Amino acid sequence: MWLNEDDPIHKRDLFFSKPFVNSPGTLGFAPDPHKMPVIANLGAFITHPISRKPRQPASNRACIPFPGGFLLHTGLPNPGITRTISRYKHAWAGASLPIIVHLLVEDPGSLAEMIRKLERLENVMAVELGLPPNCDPDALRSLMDAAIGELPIIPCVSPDQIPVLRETLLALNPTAVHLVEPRGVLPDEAGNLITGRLCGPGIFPTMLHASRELLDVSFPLIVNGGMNSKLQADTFLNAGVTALGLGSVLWQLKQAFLA
Amino acid sequence: MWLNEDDPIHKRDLFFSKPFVNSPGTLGFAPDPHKMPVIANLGAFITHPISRKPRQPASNRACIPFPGGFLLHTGLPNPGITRTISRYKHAWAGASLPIIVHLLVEDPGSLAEMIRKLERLENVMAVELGLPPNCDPDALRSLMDAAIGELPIIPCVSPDQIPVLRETLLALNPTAVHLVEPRGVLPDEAGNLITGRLCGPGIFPTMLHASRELLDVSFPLIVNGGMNSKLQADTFLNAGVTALGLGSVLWQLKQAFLA
Amino acid sequence: MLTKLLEINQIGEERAGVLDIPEKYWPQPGQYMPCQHDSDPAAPLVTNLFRVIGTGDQLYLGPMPENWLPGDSIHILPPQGNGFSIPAAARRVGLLPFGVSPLRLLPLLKTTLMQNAALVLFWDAGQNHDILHRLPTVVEVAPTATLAENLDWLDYLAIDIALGDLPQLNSLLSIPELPFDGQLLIRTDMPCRGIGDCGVCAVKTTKGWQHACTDGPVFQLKELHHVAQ
Amino acid sequence: MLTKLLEINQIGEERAGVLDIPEKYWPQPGQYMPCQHDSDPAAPLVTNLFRVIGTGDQLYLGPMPENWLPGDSIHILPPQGNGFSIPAAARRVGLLPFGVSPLRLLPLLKTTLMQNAALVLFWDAGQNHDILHRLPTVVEVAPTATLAENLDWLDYLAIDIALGDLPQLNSLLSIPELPFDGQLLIRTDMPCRGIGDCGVCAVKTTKGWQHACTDGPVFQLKELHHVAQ
Ligand SMILES: Cc1cc2nc3c(=O)[nH]c(=O)nc-3n(C[C@H](O)[C@H](O)[C@H](O)COP(=O)(O)OP(=O)(O)OC[C@H]3O[C@@H](n4cnc5c(N)ncnc54)[C@H](O)[C@@H]3O)c2cc1C
Ligand SMILES: Cc1cc2nc3c(=O)[nH]c(=O)nc-3n(C[C@H](O)[C@H](O)[C@H](O)COP(=O)(O)OP(=O)(O)OC[C@H]3O[C@@H](n4cnc5c(N)ncnc54)[C@H](O)[C@@H]3O)c2cc1C
Ligand SMILES: Cc1cc2nc3c(=O)[nH]c(=O)nc-3n(C[C@H](O)[C@H](O)[C@H](O)COP(=O)(O)O)c2cc1C
Ligand SMILES: Cc1cc2nc3c(=O)[nH]c(=O)nc-3n(C[C@H](O)[C@H](O)[C@H](O)COP(=O)(O)O)c2cc1C
Ligand code: FES
Ligand code: FES
Repeated sequence: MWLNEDDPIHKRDLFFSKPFVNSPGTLGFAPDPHKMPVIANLGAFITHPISRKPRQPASNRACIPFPGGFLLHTGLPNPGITRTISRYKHAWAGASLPIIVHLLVEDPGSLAEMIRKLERLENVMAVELGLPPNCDPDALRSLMDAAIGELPIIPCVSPDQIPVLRETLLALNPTAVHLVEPRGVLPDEAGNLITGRLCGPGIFPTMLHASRELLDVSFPLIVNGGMNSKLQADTFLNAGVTALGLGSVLWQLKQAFLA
Repeated sequence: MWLNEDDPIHKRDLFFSKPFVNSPGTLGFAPDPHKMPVIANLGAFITHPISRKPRQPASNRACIPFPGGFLLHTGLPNPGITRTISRYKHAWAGASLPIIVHLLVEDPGSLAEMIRKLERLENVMAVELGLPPNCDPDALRSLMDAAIGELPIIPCVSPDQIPVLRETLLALNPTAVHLVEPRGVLPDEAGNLITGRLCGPGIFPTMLHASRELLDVSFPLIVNGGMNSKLQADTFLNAGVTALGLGSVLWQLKQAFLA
Repeated sequence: MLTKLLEINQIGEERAGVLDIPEKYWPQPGQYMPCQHDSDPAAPLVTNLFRVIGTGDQLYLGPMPENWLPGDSIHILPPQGNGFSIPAAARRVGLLPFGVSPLRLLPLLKTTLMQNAALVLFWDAGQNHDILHRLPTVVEVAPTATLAENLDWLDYLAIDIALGDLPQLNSLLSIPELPFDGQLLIRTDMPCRGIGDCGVCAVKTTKGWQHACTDGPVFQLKELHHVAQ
Repeated sequence: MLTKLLEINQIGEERAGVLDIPEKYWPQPGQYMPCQHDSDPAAPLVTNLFRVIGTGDQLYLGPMPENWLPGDSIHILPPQGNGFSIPAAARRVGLLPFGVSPLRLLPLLKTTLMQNAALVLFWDAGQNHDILHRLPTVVEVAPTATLAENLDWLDYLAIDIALGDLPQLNSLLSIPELPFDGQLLIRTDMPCRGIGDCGVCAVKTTKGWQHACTDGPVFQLKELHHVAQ
């Protein structure tokens, strides 16, 4: 083993030329400068969540507004890792910014398999782990173990996962942690209850609160925050956050603060 | 011991003649039918949080709006348990609805002391425990032990406390659990970061999500939910919630759905 | 692009509005125009507006959100998606607004009448409905239930339907193979307009899953009949 | 009670509006009127409006939120809290809008002039400020810095100040005991209007902690001077 013991293989430094990224699922599988001029303002591009096997849209897919934001439930459809790589590896290699591949993680075995397929792809900077909603410390530990390889690993946690996973994250000391939107439940038009991510400016105080629970840690923090103004972005950056994940603002027609 | 072992003394049934309560801190220390006609629609009245010693207002007290709601940080000022009881015990005894006293809990010793002072007060139906933000399972267990007495005990938890305290609550099986608003952080006008409770219709999807994490339990659930419509109230009741805590709607001038 | 909302008209139950938009950016019937109010911070979603019938030579878009008022500033993008295209040979055209006002389908009137086609509007509105008074007399209005008897008569059918209502449409058009051409405008949330491949607008077709935002919102009826989910 | 917003006026930097309210419910200067827009689900807080100067015999309230427009429906409650009360014997009156427009203090003009008192407005606005043109010529306008020299001259001082600015006021009025009567309108959030004893509006006084919503928002200067937090 030619590595220093104090320098575990999954610990790499991430460098963002600009302190913004898109949150996973907001800009599709690969950057497209024509469709999304905003990528000129991003330090890295995060892909749509990708799973081992293809996933189809959820039958109860929906986008439900609430005061301050909207709930998004899609089932995270994607063509699966193999087809995604063959379709997008050239777009990733030729992109003007580094790519972070977001993996929808089910179990350690299939995760390791996915990671192996991503190693040595040009311009892939890191891999993000989209953890299952009820991921416990043991599961996180075995997933992080399975993910060890050539690429820096960024686990994604939502605010409700912090109390459970905080200590484990401190012990694992990953390259970075990405704090993503909380989940919520809303009735759809027919009254059926739909679970999904909450997006929009209304989640800002929740994300700012959650980020402060992790700021005393040693690893860099990427935070999605319902941001739609420079003031909000500066609040996070002044609090010590390394990069900001933009979500709903990327789908809006007014993106003044990014210009 | 004249009690059956299977029937621990802190386990009592709560009965609400109407499925609404006010959330703690929204209607002061005692019901006042002139100032708050809404109490005719409530099944019980929950007091402002009361501490062992008097508490003064926080120096950075604030009410900060955000899209979908507002953040409230007060420092939970109150005259302390002794003065509160002497000032309000007659109003409690003569009230048209039962009183639930909300205690701001610091440690088991002072909690036990507060509970003793409340026992045998007329028309006090139960005691609610406002837990410290970072309450862990051990702390919850010793607080619940200290609270055992003649009054039913209702611990309050916020959504971010559920993953940590769920198992302990299942084991303790309290009379009821009150799910209260999450905490958040926002900058005030001067840019200082303020921590406080998040209120308003924007928290509805978060509270509905959190309530579903506790619905498979055996104890009744009271939920604050940013509700401002009958549809939202029915969503919670249909999901199996026992009583609904009303918050920001009580301070509004339009309370149509309660009429 | 930032523009102004010039005028609001109540047509039946829906609100239609006139935006100040150069004619080259006017959406075709069935296409959508992403719009967003300039000053509503609590509404982070884009509103996709469709061309609807109005009066005179102006472009009317709908349905307008309740809180948008004349004089408001509105951000817009150029029209997106595939609109309706009536086959030039169609002589017997049907319009089927499925459980919805026919506002989005009626902009097809002009083309239909220009190619001298007969036109039936399959719609169950009351006889005195506001919209009926705006229709030329050559347009026949028939109850939706009569569609089943008219399947042989039609050359082309244009449908406006919510994604969730597709199973009901399958019952109405319950024959295995349709004897006419048709297109459907699928109404579904399209929050990302294709930028994010979010999949909220996914529609199952004979070609596999497609996205209403980029592959639709107007689809070929034959590609969805008995397939769509 | 539900009422209508009749008219909006821009006065200096602030928006003042006319609500359709019976005269018996008009707030006194310094009192507040809890108001809430009927159709803004994302704005759950009540807006507390104050009486401001306007024109003619109508009641003007301010500051009006940016998105409230003439014609909008507004819920209101009767005026609340303690307003200003100028001592009948006061002959030399000062008004001190502290870092804010004098709109909320100027409704005191009428009483002051009726009791033939001299009136100085301590205010640092530019000479051509909109509001200056609305003032009768008997009103003297002087820079805030001149207040310190005029403490002996005053019988009564009315102040409009944000809670957070009280330490600065203490520096301006840096003598231990004030030789005149005075009152302050404390501007602070009052989300519960006293219903909830929430304490957001708490003000420290010589009598202990008080609530601006019920004990104020106008307080006696002597009870806050060098005390307030
Ligand atoms: C075909 C299909 C149909 C479905 N139908 C339903 C249904 O009818 N009802 C229903 O309740 N659910 C259904 N699901 C399950 C549901 O899709 C999952 O809960 C899914 O993860 C929800 O996605 P979402 O859009 O709510 O986003 P979220 O779950 O909120 O995703 C947020 C983040 O969490 C991560 N994440 C979420 N779930 C997982 C996971 N399981 N493993 C790893 N990472 C995860 C993602 O990476 C993402 O970054 C279905 C799934 C599929 C594939
Ligand atoms: C005089 C004073 C000054 C203060 N100054 C500051 C300050 O400058 N900055 C600062 O950050 N904090 C300050 N605090 C501490 C802060 O007030 C506490 O965090 C307080 O609990 C916050 O109240 P809140 O309005 O944010 O409501 P929340 O904390 O959001 O209250 C929500 C619920 O949690 C319960 N709860 C909250 N905290 C506790 C607790 N400690 N123990 C038991 N139950 C609890 C309550 O019962 C309530 O039901 C001060 C406190 C006091 C008494
Ligand atoms: C409540 C529910 C939860 C589901 N959760 C998942 C899931 O977590 N992951 C997944 O890949 N599919 C999930 N599915 C989807 C099913 O596994 C299956 O793919 C789906 O029902 C569609 O299958 P079909 O079109 O072949 O009938 C879920 C489905 C339902 C109804
Ligand atoms: C950051 C911070 C946190 C505080 N937390 C609490 C608390 O949890 N409970 C409490 O009773 N007081 C709390 N206080 C208040 C202090 O204990 C003290 O009461 C406050 O600073 C006011 O005291 P003073 O007016 O005598 O200076 C806190 C104060 C600060 C600044
Ligand atoms: S709207 Fe997101 S893919 Fe169509
Ligand atoms: S506003 Fe709540 S006590 Fe004054």
